[in-house]
Amino acid sequence: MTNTPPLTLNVPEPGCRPGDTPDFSDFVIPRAGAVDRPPVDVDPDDIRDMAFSIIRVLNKDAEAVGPWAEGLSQEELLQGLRHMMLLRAFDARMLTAQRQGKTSFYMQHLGEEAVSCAFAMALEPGDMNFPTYRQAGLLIARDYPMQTMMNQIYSNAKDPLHGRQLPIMYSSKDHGFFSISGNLGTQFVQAVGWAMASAISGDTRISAAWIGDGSTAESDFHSAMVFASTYNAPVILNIVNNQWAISTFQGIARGGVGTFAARGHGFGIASVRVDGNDYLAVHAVAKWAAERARLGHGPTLIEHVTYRAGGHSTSDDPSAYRAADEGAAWPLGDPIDRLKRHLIRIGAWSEERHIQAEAQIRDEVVAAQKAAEANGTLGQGTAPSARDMFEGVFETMPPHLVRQRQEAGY
Amino acid sequence: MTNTPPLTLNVPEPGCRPGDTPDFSDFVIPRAGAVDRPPVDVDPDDIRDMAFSIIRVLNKDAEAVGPWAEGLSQEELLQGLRHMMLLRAFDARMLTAQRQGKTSFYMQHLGEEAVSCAFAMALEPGDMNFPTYRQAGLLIARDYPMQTMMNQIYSNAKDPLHGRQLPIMYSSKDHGFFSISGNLGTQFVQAVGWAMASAISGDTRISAAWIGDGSTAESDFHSAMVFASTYNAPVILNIVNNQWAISTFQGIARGGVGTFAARGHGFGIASVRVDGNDYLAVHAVAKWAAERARLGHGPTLIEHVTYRAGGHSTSDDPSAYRAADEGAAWPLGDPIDRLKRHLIRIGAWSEERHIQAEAQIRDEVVAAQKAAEANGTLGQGTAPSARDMFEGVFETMPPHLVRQRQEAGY
Amino acid sequence: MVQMTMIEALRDAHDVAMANDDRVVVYGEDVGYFGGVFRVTAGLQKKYGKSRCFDAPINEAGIVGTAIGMAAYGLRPVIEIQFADYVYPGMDQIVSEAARLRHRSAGDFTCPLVIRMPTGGGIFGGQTHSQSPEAFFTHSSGLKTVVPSNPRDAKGLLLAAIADPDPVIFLEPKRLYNGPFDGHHDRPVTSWKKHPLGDVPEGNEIIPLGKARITREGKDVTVLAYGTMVYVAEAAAAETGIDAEIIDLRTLLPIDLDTIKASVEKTGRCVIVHEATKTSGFGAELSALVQENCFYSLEAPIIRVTGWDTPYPHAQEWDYFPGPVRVGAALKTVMER
Amino acid sequence: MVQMTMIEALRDAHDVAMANDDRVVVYGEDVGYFGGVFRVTAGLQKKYGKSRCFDAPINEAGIVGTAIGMAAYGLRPVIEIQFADYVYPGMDQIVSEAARLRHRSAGDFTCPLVIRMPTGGGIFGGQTHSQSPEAFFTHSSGLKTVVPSNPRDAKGLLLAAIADPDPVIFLEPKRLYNGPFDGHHDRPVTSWKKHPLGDVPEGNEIIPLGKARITREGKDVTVLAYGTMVYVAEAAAAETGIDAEIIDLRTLLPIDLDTIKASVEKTGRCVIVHEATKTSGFGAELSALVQENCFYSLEAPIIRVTGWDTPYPHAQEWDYFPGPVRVGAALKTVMER
Ligand SMILES: Cc1ncc(C[n+]2csc(CCOP(=O)(O)OP(=O)(O)O)c2C)c(N)n1
Ligand SMILES: Cc1ncc(C[n+]2csc(CCOP(=O)(O)OP(=O)(O)O)c2C)c(N)n1
Ligand SMILES: [Mg+2]
Ligand SMILES: [Mg+2]
Repeated sequence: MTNTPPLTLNVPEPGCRPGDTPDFSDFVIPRAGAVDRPPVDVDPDDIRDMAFSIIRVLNKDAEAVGPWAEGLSQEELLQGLRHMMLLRAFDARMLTAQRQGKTSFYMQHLGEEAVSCAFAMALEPGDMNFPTYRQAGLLIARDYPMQTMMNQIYSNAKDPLHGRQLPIMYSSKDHGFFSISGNLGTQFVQAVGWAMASAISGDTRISAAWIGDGSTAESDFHSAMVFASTYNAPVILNIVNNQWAISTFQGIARGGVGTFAARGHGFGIASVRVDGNDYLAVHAVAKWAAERARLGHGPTLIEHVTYRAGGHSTSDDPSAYRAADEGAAWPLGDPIDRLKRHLIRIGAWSEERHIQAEAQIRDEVVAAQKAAEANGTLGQGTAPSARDMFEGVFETMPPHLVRQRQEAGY
Repeated sequence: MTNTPPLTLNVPEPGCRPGDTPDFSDFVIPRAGAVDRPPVDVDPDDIRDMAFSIIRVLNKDAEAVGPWAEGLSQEELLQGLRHMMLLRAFDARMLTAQRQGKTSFYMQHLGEEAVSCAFAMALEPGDMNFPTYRQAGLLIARDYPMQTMMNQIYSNAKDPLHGRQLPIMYSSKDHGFFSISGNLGTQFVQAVGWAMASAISGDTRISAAWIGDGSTAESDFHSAMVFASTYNAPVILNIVNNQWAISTFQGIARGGVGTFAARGHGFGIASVRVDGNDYLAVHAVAKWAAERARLGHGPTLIEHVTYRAGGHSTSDDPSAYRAADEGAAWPLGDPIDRLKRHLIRIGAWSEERHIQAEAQIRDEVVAAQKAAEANGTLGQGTAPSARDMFEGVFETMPPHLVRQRQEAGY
Repeated sequence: MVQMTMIEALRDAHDVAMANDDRVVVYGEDVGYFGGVFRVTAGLQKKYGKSRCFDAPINEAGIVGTAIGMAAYGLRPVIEIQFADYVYPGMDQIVSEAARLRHRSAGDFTCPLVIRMPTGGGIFGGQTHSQSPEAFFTHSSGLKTVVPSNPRDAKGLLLAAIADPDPVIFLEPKRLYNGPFDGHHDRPVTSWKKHPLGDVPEGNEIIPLGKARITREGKDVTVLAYGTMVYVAEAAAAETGIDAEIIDLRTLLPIDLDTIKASVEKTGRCVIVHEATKTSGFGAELSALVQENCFYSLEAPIIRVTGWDTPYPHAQEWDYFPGPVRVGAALKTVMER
Repeated sequence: MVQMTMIEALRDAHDVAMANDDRVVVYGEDVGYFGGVFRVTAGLQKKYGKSRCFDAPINEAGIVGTAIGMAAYGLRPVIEIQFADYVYPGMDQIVSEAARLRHRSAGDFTCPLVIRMPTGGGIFGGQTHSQSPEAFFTHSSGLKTVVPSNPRDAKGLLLAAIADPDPVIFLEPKRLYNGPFDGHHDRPVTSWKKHPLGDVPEGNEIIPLGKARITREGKDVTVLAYGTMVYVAEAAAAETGIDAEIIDLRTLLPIDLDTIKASVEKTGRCVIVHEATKTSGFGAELSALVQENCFYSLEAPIIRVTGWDTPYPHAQEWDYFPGPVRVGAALKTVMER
């Protein structure tokens, strides 16, 4: 082995950069209906292949097919469509509001609306999500008031978080939505702890952890897997693989393995992939995983395969690192469009009603926005008090903070 | 799902606790020679089964059999036996020395000698190990002077680490042995960085990372896997599964997965298990992994299946948490005994020569010990200077440390 | 009252808290079956079952992270980091999450959590079994930091920490586990079993956080100390004959500024002692506080006696450790100025 | 000399170091193809190739841990933590490993490593894009900690950090990236392109670590500041008319005590300003040092003006930020005493 050639560093590259023609031909997409639906007490070792396939329900013709197509009424589907449309309209307004200087920052969900909207409907009241910044659908679908979300985004006088947090870092225990952290990955293992606590307490509630593709590289991902696996915690471990982490494509986080879902195999955790742009598929898989957790069969790792169609945040310009038309070439389509076509296909919806609904939803969002703006926007109008910055660091303010508050003049 | 039974927390338990009769009947041991030897450029996905089997060479009758039995001359095997015997004798003396108060602390290798001794012989000079505290065989087999090891253990005036480190936390760059850290897991990812550096530099040297079964739970294990996989680093990732982490059995770290080696599957890393008490098997697998790394085929994860026959350290009493005769029931036997029987079987060794060798090795160790003790033992005789504590924090001592050293009176 | 070592007092606090409150759960590395490498949790698994006291994987971030989730759920986890030296992998969960959860969610979620860890040196543990990382915690808004110095305080303060609605870092000076070590490493240490502070009240008797204790009244100089250094300071005072007023801070944050101020205003002099590395150690904060609050009373510069700015060495342990000789010298210096 | 923003100056330092020394490798999250979220490393991958400048997985522990391995190998890694707020997952590798490798191996292995991170607030970044964690590093023996305040220093100090044989924490006040922000957030900021300190020497001109710079001579009071606070202090001095001597520390550890001492001995008064949380912040160490070394020169208590002991808030950013009004008030107070 003395005359071996020099070693070289492998640095993974995405298929396509600005100027290139997007090409997803390597991306293997099983046809809708192709993946089996095992019983919820299946041995994780017996479904290893599911980590390399994709559960899909809606086919090209917008029909719901296969073993995962079941359970949702027309009414529920219409509701799902409405949730996704609300989220998209909400995002659009808030992006504009940010550009208008009404707040400092915003993060949108464009293209990923199905993931959080469908998932939300698969949990029971009392269950707890530990979301990242890109699951506001969990709130929208649970009827959390949009106006309150906007109050938070505007850091205005009615902001439930008193202006303390960056926009979109919502928190609502009552809606099963854990306080969002700006530090990636931390919540993934906290969700496992919450689930362990439920098991310790002989409760029936479960939790859901959320993480992005890029953030699976964080160490807390490992901590979550180790603890979930060891204590068989009643938790759903969601990876939202939207292909990008700011400017970094998923290959940098995923390394040499085929899929993120395969990470579960090293822990004996049931691991599946789902078409994240297919509302029906996400909902069905989430239901299945929730049932597993609730019946004591332990954690499920779900990789939601989707695409971040917009910029990472309002601070980001994706044209600097990916082809402008990559989103258009994304083979799993748009989640709203797909559900809409399905509803039309089954006779529950029409283009006209869709256009009407769009207008009506826009009005709802605008009304919420007006109401929120009446409470102020960032730095304009009434604002959370500086005094409030000192509150709530501890339940009871200790003397040194009282002194500091006084020194600050409040 | 509203009427589900209460959840419960699963807390894994070892098969056997003090008072129980050890029972390893669940532990599946493939016969020697049963596992294939794939080419070094094999696709990791094609050898997933190897993470659930165990590569073994020495069979019950002490014959070397199967595709992994090759390459080592009689001379090399005799040398291997000698290294393991040296390590065992060294441990015995140092345990006693610690009990006699000549040092503060010691950690032994009993039952695990083959792992580090055989591995050391599979690397080339210039390669770098990032060991834990239980791989002193890497030094012994590379002819690092025992007396120098003892000087370190005694923190005496000739201690190459100037008394700064806890006993056994050796460091020898020249012997491919990275400075041991007391913090578990940290070195696992550092080894990946060293291997990346070699690849960046167009070098041909590789590195080897080491971690215990319990410590695979640490987050740095994940970091190492992510980076090794992403950059296809020329590194061998060794897990020494000696069944115990202080008082905690391997199930607490491993959770619901069958083996630690399976952790590699989530990263597309070639992952194998080896009989850690079989000198020939460890050596063959290490050679194979080293060749893979050096030829640019990337990382290999090796789970060395062995048993910690002694206490965790001199501060530990295993009888408090495991059956006293568990070690005796361990089905993979004793590494020295197995190699000895093999050598006798092939006519290269005899009981008499073994007894002679034992005596001679004991003498060598005693001689080294005498020489080391002439330099002092902890707190007795000449000792590293207090002045030296201030040296080497930085290459050049900054003013604040000069002031402190003066204040300290040196 | 029962005579206990510090280990026993800590165990008793766990026992009382677990008996009184089902929400208290205890875990950490080797904490369950075996009862912890220092045996603080011995017997608890047997008594309260495996889902209230259990072994954890070796992953400090995971131990803290899961405990935050449990606390948010409504439990009251008490977790052990095997040595304070091993807390750094859990630092992000502590600093970015536990410390800020209540504030960032405006009380929607809270984090009543106790993180116990043996701290300090003097046991020839080398650089990874000897550290005193308290300054990292006192710099993180949202944490309380407690360091008991005797069995009675250990029990009462741990009960207070468990009852506290916010995260508490509970640092246990391991050199005090068995007796009041005063830095004279060549002399035997009295056992707590023969010491008045080893006399521990039974039941749920809390010692409130944020209150210092004057262990020795004096008029010449105020010594601010905590943990092991309390006994070192007492030895130094006795040996130099300087009439030092020794304050055992007990809680570093929130700090008991009133007690400190009253004392320094009386004595006009101040010596601060801790085992941690000097630069940016908690002594710096104490020094700043004293000079901000007692400037006009100070008759001499405040002196810090601390560990040096080096890793904690193995062989040179007693050169590193701020023992009675160094503290005594500081007392003399401060009196001479 | 070329007129540069701080971003450009930092980029130029990378460029010079990479051109001169093959061992310099640069990586971090979004650092490769895109060139970093603040664009400091833009263009380097194109110029030096993918194995010398590349994107890293989002794992700060892994970024630091691999860099330690590379440094031990013999390379000179310069890594970026995207925001200083995200350094905590890498804390164990920094504190327990990078900082101690040389000492614990008695020089057998060393760790020449630069960890860059944008620090400080003032950009409405909320609690996770605003922190100033310097005190954590100054408390860890074995690390040097640097905070430049202008393009010229940024380049010269970064070159010195890269050439340094030991690990250096390099904190970049992100509010200064484009111009000397003085805390008057309602006024436009001059660009570095029109500022004398934006005039940056070409090539490999090093500014040695450990040397402070007096940015304004004065006789009334010494102001110790670094990063953004240098300009806040300058504004406060100008606005109050108090003849402050302003010291830009530049390197926090090793600290330039001589310059501090000479100044405080001259002025007899001292105000310390930093953006980090007060308790156990680096200001505490500065205060302790000043009172230890200049006690008999001090005519008034040292005042610390700092961020409050709360998480960094979003909406109340300017109430948290120690701006010119608060610093000015402290200058007046210290002069009145
Ligand atoms: C600990 C930590 N490191 C880095 C960052 C900066 N950061 C914010 S979002 C992001 C990318 C995350 O990508 P991914 O996990 O794929 O989520 P996505 O944005 O695609 O939903 C990075 C690097 C952070 N917030 N926290
Ligand atoms: C970060 C950290 N956490 C905890 C410890 C304490 N500790 C030392 S050894 C050990 C057990 C390690 O077990 P394993 O990895 O199986 O290695 P083995 O001792 O069996 O070789 C523990 C918990 C440590 N040294 N570092
Ligand atoms: Mg993503
Ligand atoms: Mg082990």
